[in-house]
Amino acid sequence: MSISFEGQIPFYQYMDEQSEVVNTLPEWALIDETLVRYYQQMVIARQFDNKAIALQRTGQLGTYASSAGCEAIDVVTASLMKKEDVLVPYYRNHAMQMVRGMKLSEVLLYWGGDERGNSSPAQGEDFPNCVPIATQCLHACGVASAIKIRDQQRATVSMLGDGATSKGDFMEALNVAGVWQLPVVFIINNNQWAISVPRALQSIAPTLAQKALGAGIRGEQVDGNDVIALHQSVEQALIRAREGKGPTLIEAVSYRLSDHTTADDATRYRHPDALKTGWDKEPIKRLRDYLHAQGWWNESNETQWLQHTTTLIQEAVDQYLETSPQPASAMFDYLYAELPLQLKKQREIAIARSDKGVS
Amino acid sequence: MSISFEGQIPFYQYMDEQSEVVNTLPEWALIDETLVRYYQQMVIARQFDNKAIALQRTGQLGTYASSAGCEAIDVVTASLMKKEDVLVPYYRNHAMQMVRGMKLSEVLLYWGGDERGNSSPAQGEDFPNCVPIATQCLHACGVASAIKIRDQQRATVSMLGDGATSKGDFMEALNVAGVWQLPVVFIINNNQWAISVPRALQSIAPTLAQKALGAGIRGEQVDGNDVIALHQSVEQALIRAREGKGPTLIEAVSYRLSDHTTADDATRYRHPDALKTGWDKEPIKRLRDYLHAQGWWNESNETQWLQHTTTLIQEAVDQYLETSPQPASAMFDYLYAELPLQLKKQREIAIARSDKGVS
Amino acid sequence: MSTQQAICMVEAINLALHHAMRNDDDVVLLGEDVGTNGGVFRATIGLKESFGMKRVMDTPLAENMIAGLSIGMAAQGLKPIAEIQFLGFIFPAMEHIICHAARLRNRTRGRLSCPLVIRAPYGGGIHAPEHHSESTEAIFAQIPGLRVVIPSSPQRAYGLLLSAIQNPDPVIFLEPKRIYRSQNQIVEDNGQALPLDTCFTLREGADISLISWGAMIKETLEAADHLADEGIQCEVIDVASMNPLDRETILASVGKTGRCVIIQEAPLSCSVGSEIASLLASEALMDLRAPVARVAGYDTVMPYFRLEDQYMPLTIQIIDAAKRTMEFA
Amino acid sequence: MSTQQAICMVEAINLALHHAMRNDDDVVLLGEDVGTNGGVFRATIGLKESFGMKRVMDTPLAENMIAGLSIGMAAQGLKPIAEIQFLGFIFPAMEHIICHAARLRNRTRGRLSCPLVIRAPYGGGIHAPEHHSESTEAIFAQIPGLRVVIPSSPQRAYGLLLSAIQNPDPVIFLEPKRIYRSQNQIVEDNGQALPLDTCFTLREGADISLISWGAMIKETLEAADHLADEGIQCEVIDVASMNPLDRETILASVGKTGRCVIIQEAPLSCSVGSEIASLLASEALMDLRAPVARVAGYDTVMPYFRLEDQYMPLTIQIIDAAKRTMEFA
Ligand SMILES: Cc1ncc(C[n+]2csc(CCOP(=O)(O)OP(=O)(O)O)c2C)c(N)n1
Ligand SMILES: Cc1ncc(C[n+]2csc(CCOP(=O)(O)OP(=O)(O)O)c2C)c(N)n1
Ligand SMILES: [Mg+2]
Ligand SMILES: [Mg+2]
Repeated sequence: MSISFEGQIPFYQYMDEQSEVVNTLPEWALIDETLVRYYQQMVIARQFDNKAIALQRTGQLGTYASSAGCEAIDVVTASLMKKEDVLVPYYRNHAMQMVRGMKLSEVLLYWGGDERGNSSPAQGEDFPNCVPIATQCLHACGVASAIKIRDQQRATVSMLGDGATSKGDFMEALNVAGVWQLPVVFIINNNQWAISVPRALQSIAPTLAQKALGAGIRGEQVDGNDVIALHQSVEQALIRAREGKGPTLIEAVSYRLSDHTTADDATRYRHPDALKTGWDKEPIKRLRDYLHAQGWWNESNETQWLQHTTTLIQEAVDQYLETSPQPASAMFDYLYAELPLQLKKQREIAIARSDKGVS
Repeated sequence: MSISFEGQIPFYQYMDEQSEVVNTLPEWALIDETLVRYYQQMVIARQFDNKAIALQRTGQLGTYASSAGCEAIDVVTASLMKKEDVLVPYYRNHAMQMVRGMKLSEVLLYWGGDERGNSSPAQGEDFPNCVPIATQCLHACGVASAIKIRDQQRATVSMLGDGATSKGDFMEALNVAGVWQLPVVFIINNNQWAISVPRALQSIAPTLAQKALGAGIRGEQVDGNDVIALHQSVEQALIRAREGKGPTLIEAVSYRLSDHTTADDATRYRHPDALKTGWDKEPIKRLRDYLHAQGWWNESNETQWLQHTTTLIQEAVDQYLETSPQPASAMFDYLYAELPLQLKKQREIAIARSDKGVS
Repeated sequence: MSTQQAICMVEAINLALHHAMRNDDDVVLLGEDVGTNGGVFRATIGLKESFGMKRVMDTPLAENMIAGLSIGMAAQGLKPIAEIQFLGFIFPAMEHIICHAARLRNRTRGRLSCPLVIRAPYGGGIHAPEHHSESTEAIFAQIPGLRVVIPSSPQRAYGLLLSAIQNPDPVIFLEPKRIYRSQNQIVEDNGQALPLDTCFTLREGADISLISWGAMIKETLEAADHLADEGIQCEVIDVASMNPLDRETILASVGKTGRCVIIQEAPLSCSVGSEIASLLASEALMDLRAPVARVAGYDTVMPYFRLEDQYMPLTIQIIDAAKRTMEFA
Repeated sequence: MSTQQAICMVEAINLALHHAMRNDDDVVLLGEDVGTNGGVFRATIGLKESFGMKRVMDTPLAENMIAGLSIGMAAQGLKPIAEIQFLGFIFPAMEHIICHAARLRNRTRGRLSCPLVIRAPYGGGIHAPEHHSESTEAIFAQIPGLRVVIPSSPQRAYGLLLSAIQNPDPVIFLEPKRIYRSQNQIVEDNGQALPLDTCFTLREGADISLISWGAMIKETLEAADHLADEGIQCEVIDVASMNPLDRETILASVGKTGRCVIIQEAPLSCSVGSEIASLLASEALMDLRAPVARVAGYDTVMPYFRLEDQYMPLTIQIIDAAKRTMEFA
């Protein structure tokens, strides 16, 4: 017997659950700027979530998928992406969309059931929210292929959940990203749950990052509640991608602090202790304690920022609520570049019906 | 940084390309019985292939997928399976079907375009040939689930090609086999080609066996031209499966000695040198030389066996050619347990048309 | 669950599942969130508790895998009931459904079979996220070897699901989620199965045939009531089985009335409604006293929910179509 | 390839691919065996040599992946032409086709689009292995947001494929492989595209409309010849685009003839033929002087090839159906 392959998965953590530094800090983390910015954006995301859930509860928004617990992953990754990089998100990445410049009112529009929430000018070439699990991973590979074919220096980022790692799309994507050495970074938000199905029922593999080994690509596991570890992994992965050095799979270990969506009731399947443990590790408090300890953030900063955030979000809500729905004709106007005759007729009927107020 | 996972893939070989023993032989290989039987069956498979290709060339058979180059994998695996184990084959496993008791005439019937070639009594609960790539891997997991649900001591074997390892089905199957610890053995016939696409274009992973690591299950690579290595790996995997100790992925490294099928012309994409190297490693000659060296087989055995084989195959061909086609009604009779009215009417029409000799 | 209390469709489905699992050890359940959570619509609630994890399996997240596993199980003689969380997520499973489930019996000349039920909630009207509201029953109805069944009331859901489970062939069982909880009926838990290849005539009438299925039965019956007030007697037919289609009942009804409106939520083109109208064009032309009217969804992508109400066919459209059909000389 | 030599359909497709790649750097090709091997039917022969591996990609073996990749490429403004080796192997790709390719423009209100062509050989008649011979065009024809195109001659294959490539929306381009090499025509390599939403009237006639597409056009034209000898003038319509369907041409023809036979290789139920017949039942009832006749495949699984000839619709069936239709008073 000989050994024909050996592989391993590193785990990165710089700041533990008690906000203690456990690793030599990189230079950028020795100054306040980036970390404070991360913190501020994570707070916006968390506040936005609370508001969105409240809107849903009062019938002013559709089913909503909270990002509580993955703010660090989203904020850090989106911050490190360049404008010309391409984000191929799943449905839980509004924090990324926000950091990439999408208006909060546009995010609300999406969750309010309006396709215009997928068409923000700020989204540029980013993909819209992806609901069919894991399919986005292959779109990211397609985008990355185009980038490679055109010899561009851009990276593609595809986000997915732990549940999504069981679906063929993800594994096919890892494989083609490997064999074509595509400029793509896959980031798993391993929040331990796929609706009610716990991580342990998705795979017996001790890490999800090791799925990279099957595809012959680099895989890493990072503490997804630790912005510093995230920054280090994601930044290097993005650089490798842009430099044509191939794809990376990053498993960011987090915890879903909310129900799956507002349509879910996690108390049916999740023990309160598990949730409590999740809150003990959560990214915002962890960073706040660190910033406090460094003297980079204090109560008064906090109060001011919360005020600012509240205003910002309220403005977004107002703008969202004031946005009138699209006309009935919009059901037809974006289906094809040129509307076929049969649909022109159906469009007339839909407009007439709408004009009559029959609906 | 710490290491959160480490994994490796062993490679097994007992008899090298020159038929030299390179590893301590297991006891069973110290006596002639099993090895001679393996040899004899491999010869039948090879002769059968030649005949089938000739039949196709003369318009007496449909497109045919030769097993030249994977006889060792098929013969050893099928020999080690028990009757009550379940084979879930792909389209290149007639050597397995033959070892499991299917008549050669029935195998020909299949490749002659007749569904009865999927319904041999000898197939028992085995699945029919699978043409849609890699789908059989999930059927095998379903069979294995049933076995597990019913607390039976049976193993399921699923065969696939190297190309098939790129398709989601295979990777989803590995994953669920792992998390449910299913009694299934996956065997990749890595014959280096998926029609014209070489192994290197399927995956950048240096071994295909390492795809097991992503699923958290055991993966091994064996010399697929070495019956002894194959026997050792497959036997242990089958025992583990039957004992409820979980699944195994075995990558058997072989070489496709034929065109992909009779519809293919490999000279379009394969250098003759590559094919020559393939022939240098092939399993039948390798075993014959070894048997000769051991004094377990000689020219006269060979001549007799070839004669026997020729007769056997000719009988099968005759029987196949004498089998009249199914009646037109057979298009309807197995679609549903009970034929719906609309189809009863269509069945009448088809029978009438056939009776009129219009076709 | 008391059988004397009126229950809604999703409860009737749950009742049928309990019944089938209690009476046949070979019935097993698998899907995403069907175990501990009892299904996102609670259709499988209580089953894991009653029958254990071995028979009620929370699977990894992969519909292709769910279908493939189910086929393997079915070939071994289990009777798997697979849940696809929403019909919009069934597409990864298409290869297994079309190439294997629908063909296993045929390909093996009956040596193996595939007694499998795939359940999936479908259709619009509950303001769900993207991809959750489409009506794509016609994709399945055209696949030889499959049965496709859609209930329109709690009682029919119970009886049809039991039949689907007992049936030795693969059945796609589509549950119109808009009416999951909109109607309560007394459902006797008596194991009584309903036939899988028969339309249900919900209302007899000599003037015009209204043909529909699933959630649109609600609006169709409303329209029939309204039309009755205006003196038009509608025959209301619930197609229930999309494949095999009970052509005889439809032809008999239109043979009697000579007028027909087909009502569906699905887009118009190449749909089950197309098949019914084409049947009439081929085999009932001389009976038809007016063009076949069709009230259907538009040939568009189902709009995201803020425009959903603009898409859904309305009772008033059925009434208008029926009146126009009646006026035809 | 000389343009003045008569070529067959698969050569015309190859010519169109060369033309498109030569004239637009954004056109790229991907699929299984499309590169070095030039495709299992040789449709992509010479392209890798002319345009390089970057633009002609032999992919790993996964149709779902091929579709998903293509969507990502298309969203970046490339114009991918993906080959699915046989239509029977497209099903793994259904989720990407239905939920993404067909909807990308709509879901993003036009911010992104999906100028993608998926080519696939399909249909029976060449005694191929299992799963290689089905006609499932109706599954695609009913999906809003897709275009579905089927050529029936080398010239139309050339012109329609060029249009499909230029079209800014996803096109499923189905190639009837039974006639890949059965007919030779002079095809000018002039880049002339043919319209994607128009039926082709291949033969004018006042007595009866024969409506078909793809490989069955061959038998349909044969039948028309034969019927002409008997004094029956057939109008032969090649539908060509299954979606959007050119309803106007069909209605005009049947408006003129009052009689119609629809001919397809696909099974009868919920098919493109059903849609056409239903159109007539709804919008041309008063024009119809006889029931709409349909010559179609059976609602069975396509038999494995030894019985294939029993399945395929025949010229004589078309002739019989047309005569019966003509005899109708
Ligand atoms: C193909 C598909 N199947 C099922 C669903 C329904 N569904 C939505 S989210 C979800 C769980 C996803 O879990 P995970 O990937 O871990 O992401 P998370 O929501 O936890 O971030 C499921 C099953 C879907 N959207 N798409
Ligand atoms: C889903 C699917 N896609 C494509 C094909 C066409 N096809 C048949 S065999 C083959 C190559 C398979 O290669 P591999 O898995 O290595 O098996 P091998 O034939 O080499 O043993 C392809 C692409 C198919 N049968 N099924
Ligand atoms: Mg999760
Ligand atoms: Mg191979």
